[in-house]
Amino acid sequence: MTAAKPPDNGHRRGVASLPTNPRLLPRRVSVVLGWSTLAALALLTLFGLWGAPPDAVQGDAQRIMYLHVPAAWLAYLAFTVTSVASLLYLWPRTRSTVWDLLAGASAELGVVFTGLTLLLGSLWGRPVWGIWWAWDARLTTTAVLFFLYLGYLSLRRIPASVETRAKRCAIAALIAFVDVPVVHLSVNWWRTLHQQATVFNPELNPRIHGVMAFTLWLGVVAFTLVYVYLLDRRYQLAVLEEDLEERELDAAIAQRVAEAPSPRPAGVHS
Amino acid sequence: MSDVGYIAAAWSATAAVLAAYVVRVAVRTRHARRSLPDDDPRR
Amino acid sequence: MNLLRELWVVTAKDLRIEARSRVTIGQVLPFGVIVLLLFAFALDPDRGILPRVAPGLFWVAVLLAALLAVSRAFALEEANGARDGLRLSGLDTGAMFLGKALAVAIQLFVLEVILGAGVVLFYDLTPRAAEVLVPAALAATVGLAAAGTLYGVLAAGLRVRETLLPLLLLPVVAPVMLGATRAFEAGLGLNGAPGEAWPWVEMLGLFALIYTTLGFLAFGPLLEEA
Amino acid sequence: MTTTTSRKPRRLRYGIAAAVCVAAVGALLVGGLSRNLVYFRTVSEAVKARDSTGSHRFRIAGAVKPGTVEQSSKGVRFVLTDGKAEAEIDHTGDPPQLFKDGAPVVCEGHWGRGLVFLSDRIMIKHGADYTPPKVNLTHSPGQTS
Repeated sequence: MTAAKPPDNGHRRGVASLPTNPRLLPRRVSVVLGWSTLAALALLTLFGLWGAPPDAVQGDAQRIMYLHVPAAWLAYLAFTVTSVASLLYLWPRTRSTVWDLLAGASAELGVVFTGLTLLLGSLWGRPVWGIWWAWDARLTTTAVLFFLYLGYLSLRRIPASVETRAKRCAIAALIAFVDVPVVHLSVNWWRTLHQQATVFNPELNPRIHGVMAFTLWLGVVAFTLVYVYLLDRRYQLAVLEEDLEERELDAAIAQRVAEAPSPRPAGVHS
Repeated sequence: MSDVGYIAAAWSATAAVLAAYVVRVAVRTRHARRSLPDDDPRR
Repeated sequence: MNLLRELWVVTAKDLRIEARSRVTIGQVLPFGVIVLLLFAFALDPDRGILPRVAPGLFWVAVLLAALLAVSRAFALEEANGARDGLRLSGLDTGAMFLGKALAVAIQLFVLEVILGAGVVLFYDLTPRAAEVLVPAALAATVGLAAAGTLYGVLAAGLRVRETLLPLLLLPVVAPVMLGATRAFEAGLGLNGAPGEAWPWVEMLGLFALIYTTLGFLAFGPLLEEA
Repeated sequence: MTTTTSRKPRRLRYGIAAAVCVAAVGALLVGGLSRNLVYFRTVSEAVKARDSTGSHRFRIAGAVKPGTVEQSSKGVRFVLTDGKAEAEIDHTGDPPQLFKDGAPVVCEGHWGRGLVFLSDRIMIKHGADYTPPKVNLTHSPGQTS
């Protein structure tokens, strides 16, 4: 072992443990996906604003549903992926940096879209219910979900050894996920101002008219594409930044080693 | 505000959030790529 | 049985440290009382509102004090490598979790009794229906202590612990706040009859059970590599 | 920490703990959770609990009885019904734009004299059914898609 090589004691990941290919999808697929996402969103706008008829009771304001419901779906999807990735990280046989970074990337998307869901819901609630916000079970649990994963994202940014951070984050993500089914089922368990699920209701019988149902499904498909595209981009960024950080650390350690009078560095790692 | 106003606000909010997120990720990715050495396979 | 003995070793250790340092009694308790006073300052001109919202204010004060108590419970392990000592003690990690949570719960319960007296005094509230309030407070305390200890070890040893812990813990214990406040409102006859408190007590008990179990499981992995 | 001797009991422990969690969540769902955390009371519940409620604030939900809406000096007055019981609502302020005969509403406020509910906020509570205006009502929306 040469003095220039930092001791590998598991506190650092090392560039070598990072995936060589920072992309989840091949470059070409990602480009095609990006354009299809845009097209799907444009089609959704077309159908959402003009194609679908206004609702008999709620009128035009109901069109916000075509964004609100898909955004909520995306948030559920993102947190589910985070939990699966966290579980795979914690399971010793599948432990890999990939899962940790994927969980983080997905959780960030989840937080962004939970926030968007709350915002869109508020914009829907004002004309339809008459209020911006109600402290009913669905809204409250969704707000709690937002803050749970906001906490998770701060936990990801803490200065600590990489292994410790990844493990703690994975456990935190799994604990936070408990709230996701609570959010979805809250409208069935409790009497809320928020309406019950239209499509994924307990009877599995969508109570929605043809073109409106089509537009809603279009929204779900479009937002799923948004999710896959953004997850690929965000994951790539996570790998690159992790790589950069490791290299900067390596450089700093090498510099310290060069400065040190003794060939064996002591306490270069935290 | 009329229904149209709320719908316009909802659509532009969604567009703004998506665009801002894409741009932020793209800018950071570009920055990270530039800072990595040429021989890095991930570049 | 072994588990219980190990549990008590940890609890006794934490309580002994508290008895000698008096941080909870000397610092956390005055903090809680000040919070109660601040609420009174803010709401006093509005006569009659204080007794009505007293349960919510009481539990907010308890929650803020609990944050400090949990922070303190893990600050104990920071100095002089105490955590390594705990880790190498050979005690069962599940017992360690239960022990630390029990120590926090005992301290919190003492705090609640004193703050409760403060509420009665400052907010002009008549205590009644103790047979509802005590179980509700116990269940809420155990839930707070279990969730607090779980997130305490999650944030332990990190440089940003003080700021991270509230962000992680507050959303998690929001249901405890809600349940305990509603149970107290019903118990005190502010909103409904005392009997209406029982479903809330049930919910608080289940919350406590879930977080005790989660902490029991996760404490080992969280402590081992920290 | 984990010695080979403690492996086995630990796995058992994980199993038991997981079972406890599942049982607790199950009890939460099946048990009394639906009894509390109600955002509103129905008209019949509110009328039944009229005496014990006093002047505490709560929310009451029902449908606006058609033909009962009248303007008052402060806002609107109407009769709220859930098919079994009725209450008179005296609302202060402007009702929301979707307020009309037969609309499902949630009112926030407290009891006044007798069965008059003094409301200061009206919210419209919608169902989860979405239909365009022209679909005839003999045709259940559930069958259309």
